[in-house]
Amino acid sequence: MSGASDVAGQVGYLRALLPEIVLTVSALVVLLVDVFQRGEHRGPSGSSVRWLSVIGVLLAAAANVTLISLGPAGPDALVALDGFRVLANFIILGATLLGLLFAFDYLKREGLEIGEFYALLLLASVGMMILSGAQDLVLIFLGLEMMSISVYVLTAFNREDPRSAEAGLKYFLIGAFASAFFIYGVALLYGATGTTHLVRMASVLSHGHPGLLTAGGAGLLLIGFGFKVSAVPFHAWAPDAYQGAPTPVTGYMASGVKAAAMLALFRVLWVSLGSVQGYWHGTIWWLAVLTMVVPNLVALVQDDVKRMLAYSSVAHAGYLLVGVAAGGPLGRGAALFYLVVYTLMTVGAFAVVYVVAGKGDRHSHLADFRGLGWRRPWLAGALGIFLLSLAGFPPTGGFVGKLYLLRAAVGSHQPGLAVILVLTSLVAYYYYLRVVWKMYFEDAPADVPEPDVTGRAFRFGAVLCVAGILVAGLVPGPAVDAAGSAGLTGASAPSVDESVASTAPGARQDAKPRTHPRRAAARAQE
Amino acid sequence: MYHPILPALVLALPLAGAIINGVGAFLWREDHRVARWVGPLAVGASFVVVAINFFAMKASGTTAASVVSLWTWIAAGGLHVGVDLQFDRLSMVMMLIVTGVSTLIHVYSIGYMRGDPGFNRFFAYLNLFVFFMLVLVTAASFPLMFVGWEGVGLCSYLLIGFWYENEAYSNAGKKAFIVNRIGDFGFLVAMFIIFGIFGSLDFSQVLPAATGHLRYGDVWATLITLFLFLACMGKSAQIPLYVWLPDAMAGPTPVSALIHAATMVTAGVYLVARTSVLFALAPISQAVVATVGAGTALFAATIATQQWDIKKVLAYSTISQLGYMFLAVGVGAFTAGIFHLMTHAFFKALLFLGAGAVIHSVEHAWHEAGRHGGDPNDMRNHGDLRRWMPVTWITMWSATLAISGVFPFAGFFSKDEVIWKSGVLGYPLLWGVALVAAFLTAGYMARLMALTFHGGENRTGEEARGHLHGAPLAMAVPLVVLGVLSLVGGWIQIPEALPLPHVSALEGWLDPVFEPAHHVMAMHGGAAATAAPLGGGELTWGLISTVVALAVVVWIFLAVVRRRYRPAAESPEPTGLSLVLYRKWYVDELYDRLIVRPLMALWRGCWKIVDDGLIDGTVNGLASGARAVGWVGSQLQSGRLGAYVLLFMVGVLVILGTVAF
Amino acid sequence: MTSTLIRVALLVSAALFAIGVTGVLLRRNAIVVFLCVELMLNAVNLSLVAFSRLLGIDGQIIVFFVMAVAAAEAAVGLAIIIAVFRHYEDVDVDRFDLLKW
Amino acid sequence: MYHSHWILTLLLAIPLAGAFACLGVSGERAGRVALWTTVLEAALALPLFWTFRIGAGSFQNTVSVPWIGAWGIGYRVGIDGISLLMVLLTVVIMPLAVAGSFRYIERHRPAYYASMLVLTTGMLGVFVALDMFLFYVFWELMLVPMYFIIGIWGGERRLYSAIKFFLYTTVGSLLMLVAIAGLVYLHWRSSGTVTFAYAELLNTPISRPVQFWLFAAFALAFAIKVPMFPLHTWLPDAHTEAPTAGSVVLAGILLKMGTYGFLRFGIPLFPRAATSHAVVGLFVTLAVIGILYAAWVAAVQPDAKKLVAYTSVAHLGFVMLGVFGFTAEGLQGGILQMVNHGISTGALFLLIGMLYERRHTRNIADFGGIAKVMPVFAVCLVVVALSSIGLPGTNGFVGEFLILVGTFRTHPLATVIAATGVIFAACYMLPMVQRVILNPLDRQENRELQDLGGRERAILVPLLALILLIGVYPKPFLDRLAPAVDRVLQRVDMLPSVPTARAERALPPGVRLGREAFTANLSGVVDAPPAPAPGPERGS
Repeated sequence: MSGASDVAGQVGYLRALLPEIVLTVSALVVLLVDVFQRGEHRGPSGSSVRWLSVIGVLLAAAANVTLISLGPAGPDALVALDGFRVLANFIILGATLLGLLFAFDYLKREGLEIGEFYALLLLASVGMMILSGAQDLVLIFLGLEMMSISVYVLTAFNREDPRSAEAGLKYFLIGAFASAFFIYGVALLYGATGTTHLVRMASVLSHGHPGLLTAGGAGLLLIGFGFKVSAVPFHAWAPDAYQGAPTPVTGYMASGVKAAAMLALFRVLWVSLGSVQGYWHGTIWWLAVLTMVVPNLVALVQDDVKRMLAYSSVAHAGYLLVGVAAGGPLGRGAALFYLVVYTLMTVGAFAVVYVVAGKGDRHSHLADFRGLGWRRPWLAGALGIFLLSLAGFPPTGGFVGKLYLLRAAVGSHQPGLAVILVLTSLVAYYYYLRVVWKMYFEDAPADVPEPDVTGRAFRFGAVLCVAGILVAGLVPGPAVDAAGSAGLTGASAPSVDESVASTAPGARQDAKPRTHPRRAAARAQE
Repeated sequence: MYHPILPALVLALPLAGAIINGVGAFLWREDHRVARWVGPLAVGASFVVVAINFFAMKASGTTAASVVSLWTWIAAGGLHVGVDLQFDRLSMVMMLIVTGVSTLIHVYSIGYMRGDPGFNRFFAYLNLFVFFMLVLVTAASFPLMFVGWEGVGLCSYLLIGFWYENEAYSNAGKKAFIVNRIGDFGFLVAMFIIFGIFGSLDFSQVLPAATGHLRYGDVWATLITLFLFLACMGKSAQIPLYVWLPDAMAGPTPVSALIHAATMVTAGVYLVARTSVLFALAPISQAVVATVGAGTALFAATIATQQWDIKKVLAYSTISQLGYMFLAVGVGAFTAGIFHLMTHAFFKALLFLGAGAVIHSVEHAWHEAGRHGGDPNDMRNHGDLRRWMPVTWITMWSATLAISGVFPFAGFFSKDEVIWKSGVLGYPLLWGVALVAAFLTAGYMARLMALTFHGGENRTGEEARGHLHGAPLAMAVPLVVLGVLSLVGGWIQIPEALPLPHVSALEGWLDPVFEPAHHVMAMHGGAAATAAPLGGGELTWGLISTVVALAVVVWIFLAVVRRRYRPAAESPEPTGLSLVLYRKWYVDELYDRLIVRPLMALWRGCWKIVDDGLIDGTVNGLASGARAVGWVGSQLQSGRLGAYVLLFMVGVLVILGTVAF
Repeated sequence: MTSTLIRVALLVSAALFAIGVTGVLLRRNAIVVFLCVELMLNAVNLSLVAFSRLLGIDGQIIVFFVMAVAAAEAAVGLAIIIAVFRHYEDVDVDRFDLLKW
Repeated sequence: MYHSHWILTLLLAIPLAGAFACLGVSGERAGRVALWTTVLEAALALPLFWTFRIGAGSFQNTVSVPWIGAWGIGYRVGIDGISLLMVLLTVVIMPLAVAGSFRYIERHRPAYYASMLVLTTGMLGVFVALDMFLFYVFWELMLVPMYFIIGIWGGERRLYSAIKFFLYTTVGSLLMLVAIAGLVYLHWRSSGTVTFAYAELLNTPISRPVQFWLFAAFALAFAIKVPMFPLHTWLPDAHTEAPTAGSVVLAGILLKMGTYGFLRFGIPLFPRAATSHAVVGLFVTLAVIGILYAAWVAAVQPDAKKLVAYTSVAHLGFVMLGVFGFTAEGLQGGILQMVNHGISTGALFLLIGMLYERRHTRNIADFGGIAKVMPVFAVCLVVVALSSIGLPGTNGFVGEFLILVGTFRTHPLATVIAATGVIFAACYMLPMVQRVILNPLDRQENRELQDLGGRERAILVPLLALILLIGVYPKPFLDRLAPAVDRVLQRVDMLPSVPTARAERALPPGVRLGREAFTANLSGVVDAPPAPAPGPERGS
């Protein structure tokens, strides 16, 4: 654990961590302001905390922008400074912003307007950013826990609702259980290599003879991450937690938590364990397959839209795992790009669900969506686009994302994964379309409750999601370029040899880009 | 040098008539004046143009075909088919027959269809038919001929079901079309093979090249001609595809006369004649054609002897006569076939028109008398009609004697020629069959005449009898013209053997057309015999047949006239062989049991079992299977933490297990 | 000598971890389950300390992090258990199945 | 303007704009907006028929603009003869379909017409796209409005049919997406550039086994769309439940995307797989089975619409036979038959829809004798039915004949069996016609039926005119197809760079005439290099 020595001074270190710091500070400010504002009375928090948290997120995003121009941190840095992290931060901050926007109306409706909510949300985001950006297993563990503990609380946040408490408990108990596996894995890897730093671990592993400790450590890490990304068979908590949690939290959890964990998994596997793929690649492959197959099938029989979406987001973890299994620039880009789109559509979809479900989240049954398309065309239209994107239909971002994943799978010589991906997508069409058909093909009987009216924040958030999805579907160029060229410090041994960057400008940060003869020729052509 | 004069006009006139009348069927539905003039005039004018062309061609003495290209029809890949009309000696004969007989029948129809609400529509169809028939006979290529081929079939369909509100009539039309389609399938396949071998479908490319591409007895020649003959079986109602023609009598009688006797049904004969060189190269096919022809001639004749419906008798008679024509072209006597085609057009059209006059009269009488029900076609409801319908009576006798082959009527010359040729060209058995059929023909025709016009007792009914009337002028004129033609029509071709001036106008005219075929046959088949199979020359057998025919006519006539018949409603069902023949050898029933019903069952099975059961079952089964698996999966998600931890641990053990080992 | 000790420590740690896992699997009381998780964390701590005998101080520092995290978890966890108890008046984990299928 | 490149883009954009306009107006006005949009579209597109340069081998009116640079994806569109006819078919059918909806559609009109217009863009896009990505986007894009059209405005079992339609068609297209990704990867591996451009992907060297896999994926997608037996069962359901215009578009245009896909992508991209014995044998067999089987099943359908739906399967079977016969005649006939089928089946659906609007039943047994009260309708039905069964003089014959006469040279037995389809065609169509318009007019409800009105006649007239025009003078259409078909044949024959300017089109590639060549063909050699063409038997 010797990290700071190679950073050019404390100021530089602070600059490199600016987004996290900004966000932490805003969380604390929110907490303080809330305390002072509310004083003794136990009423709802004022609106200032909302806007403070939004501003905090925006400031963090601005800080994140400054990271782009910073050069790469040294290989020993605890927190990486690479395109991967920057993009991950954007995804997380985006999820946070959307989570906040969608939470406003919800919290007011449910009487949960308490400042801690915002603070917890922001702190969870800090945890996520650390998780996805850290280059040291211990720091990753800390980020993981910071995120998790905050989210446990958020899950159980609705004290009036037993479902919320139950979800919190299940999530917490299994989460803690999984954390133990994770840290055990860290311990074993530490024992095997003598370091917890990813890059150094990689170099140790590539020179030494990895043994049982490494293998066990890798396996345990996979289990820990498997829980966080809700990979089958470690997913069982997810549908329950997603369903029980307050709906905006569900969206936030399904996107932010998954994004951070998935990206951290990617970094750990391909940076530190890249040279020992034999220990984990088969496992990841199977995890991906199971995670695509099982939740999609189970979602077929769900009649509750929220729970159906919960299963759907578990299934999306499977799609993302395809990107992880593919690895390389293509897999990395695919995972990043898909996460961007996935965040937009999942958060958006859950948000629409809570509007339809009404107070107490009571009416999220499929039947409650009957005729929504004609009663609330905008709301239904938005949900329709989210669903189409989740299904992976052009011209939405979901389609481009799926194509990206397919290319990654094919490019890494895993056509089987690609085929399973599309076949499970086909299964998914059925349940997504079922919602669409309820919304448009059936008429609402008189006793279907009217959905809530929506506030400005919600509408803004929804427009943001829809616009984002369509932009990602119609002009995905910039996003594809960014994702495709996002470097990953210390990534080596790309299993993918198709380069997307042949036409994309920007630095390649791959430590050892394998030079393919044809690729060299292609570069020469340009 | 001969150039076709206004060739397109020959076709355009009937087409224009069809269009005008077709428009009239909508715009001036109640007003029949336009159709009355336009319909016959369009065809008549066409006849005039044809006649002018005929004389021009005759004057020029040319033996070659003149091809008029109108426009390119289908051009793709190596296939090039133009809308090309071919004017040669054969098509000229056919055009003359078609336009000539058509004109007469159009005139007749003015009278027959008077007052029918579908008058305009009728003439539209009829004109359209003439147009397609002319396309058929003038086409310079197989595909264009096929246009006419199917076009006349369409018109036949429309006209059979002309009174479409009668379900039986509609059914008859449908049956005709579908059975004809079986034949058309043969035509198509023949074209495929021809194109495959010759790379072209133009007569001018295929027929002259035939001997170059195909050897004598070549399997491809056999296949081509057999498939072509399949087409002929359909269109010309030969065994086994003849079944539609009797039903086709549902159409108005002029239709039966024009389409189902004089012109369309002879298209098959024309086709064989047109492709004579191909048939000449395929002796097996020739034998098949001749055998089927002779068989049909006999088979249909037996049925005709026991029918009560006057039109059915004529229908089977037509089938039988068509059999003769195929016998002729089958044995290689192409000219004889065309000759019989021509004379048959005269006398059979006349017979139908006469029958139509009878039906028309009886129907009107019943209508006037307020009688409904009863079949005006049934000869048991006629009797002694000569008293009311002398013109019809006399002209029909002319036709009867012609078809029976009594000297000097037209049929004697043509039929005798056919029978003689089949005897001397090496088909002794068929010769015998043809002779027997000829006597049967004389028999059933005599029966028809006796039942309808004679017997001294009229069975139309007391009240109706007073309303019976002779054919009106429009109907009478064609009858007379055809009656004359039935007499003299055969004189253009008088065999040398007879002690008469030798005339071979038709043979001389057509010989150049059939020259290649004759050449092939002469090279491979050897010379024709000079005596009939049982010995005796042409003169002997001509005498024998005309005497026997006459004897049969007289015998049957007297036998029938002496018997007393009751009106149809009061008559007993026939029994024994009579019943079998009356029921047409039960062929329709047989087809129904053996083909129609099994096919329908198969089709239902395809729908219910394969489509709904097998395929949809699989698809829906997959869907339900997926849902079932999903349900099982959802049951694992029991909500209990213990179960979740257990699942978790299973994953842990599997992963650690695989990692460790 | 050292390596033997370490091996023993690692085995003990693994055994403790397994006991914790078994406890989570078998026990139904939410608090006991949570305690078992704590046991697992401590088992890991033992491993870390053992490794640090071999590899230097880093392992022991990690232990402090783990302990801190465990404490935080405990705080949050107990709060959640209390929240659940207020609804169900029970802490038997198998009784909470509002959310299922 | 028509030699300008942007005409196609304009054609793609106008319906989209119209769709938004439809959503902006209310009720019946949406219908008028849609009608004018499609009419404008047709007016803009039709001149393409004349400005199209006949005989030019390459794509015309092409546009290529980078879109997703990193992936080599571009907005690439262009037309050749095949696309041209498909585009024209689309723009001709759409106004009729829209006008045919005015009475049928009573609920949610703006959404309906917007769907129709989006559908238009999607279909046109499929036919003009020259970029795999773009193609796939349009390919999937048009599914969504169709799903809505069936699901919202359909009949009783619309939910089942809509979802069946959707899932059936996507199962193939998703695998095709994988194959596209694979193709792009292979192209990158051999050339070093990532591109989705059709023209460049054509040059991808692919090993034979891989060709089979990729072709299988493409073929599945297209075969479902065609649809080929036994993947056809979505079609009768979709047709039966869809509103009239939905059926018209589905049969008239959507199905063509399957055969078009084979011609444009499946076969040229993977020529060795496509012309292998096994594949050709399979497709020819399935096509023949489809022709017969569908005709049989059609013959026993009580529902007129379902009957026509099955006839589509049979007709498209003919098209597939022509395509996989790999002869110039067969291919040109096949493509022409696609157009023909669009016209005649579209017209049939329109006619049945007109009946349905009057009687609210499609059960054949509920009619009878209505020629008496609806003579104009009767004439139209007869003409269209005759076109459908391929009567010479109508368009249907030209297509069928070319297909059969061409394919006979490579697959004689299959062709002969397929040709029996002309018999069965009569067996399903004529009884239907008879039971609807002929027979006694014995039902009171039918006695009061109104004959076709002005709007309905205006819808049918163009179709009837086309039926006769193509039947009598198909040359202009065939001329435009010839170079495109030649190119396809060149691909499958692997001719080493045949001179593009064939001085004399006396003998297209692959045409072998004469007895020896013909009988040699009977041994069924399909993917052997063609024998050097013997001297022309006939002049051009």
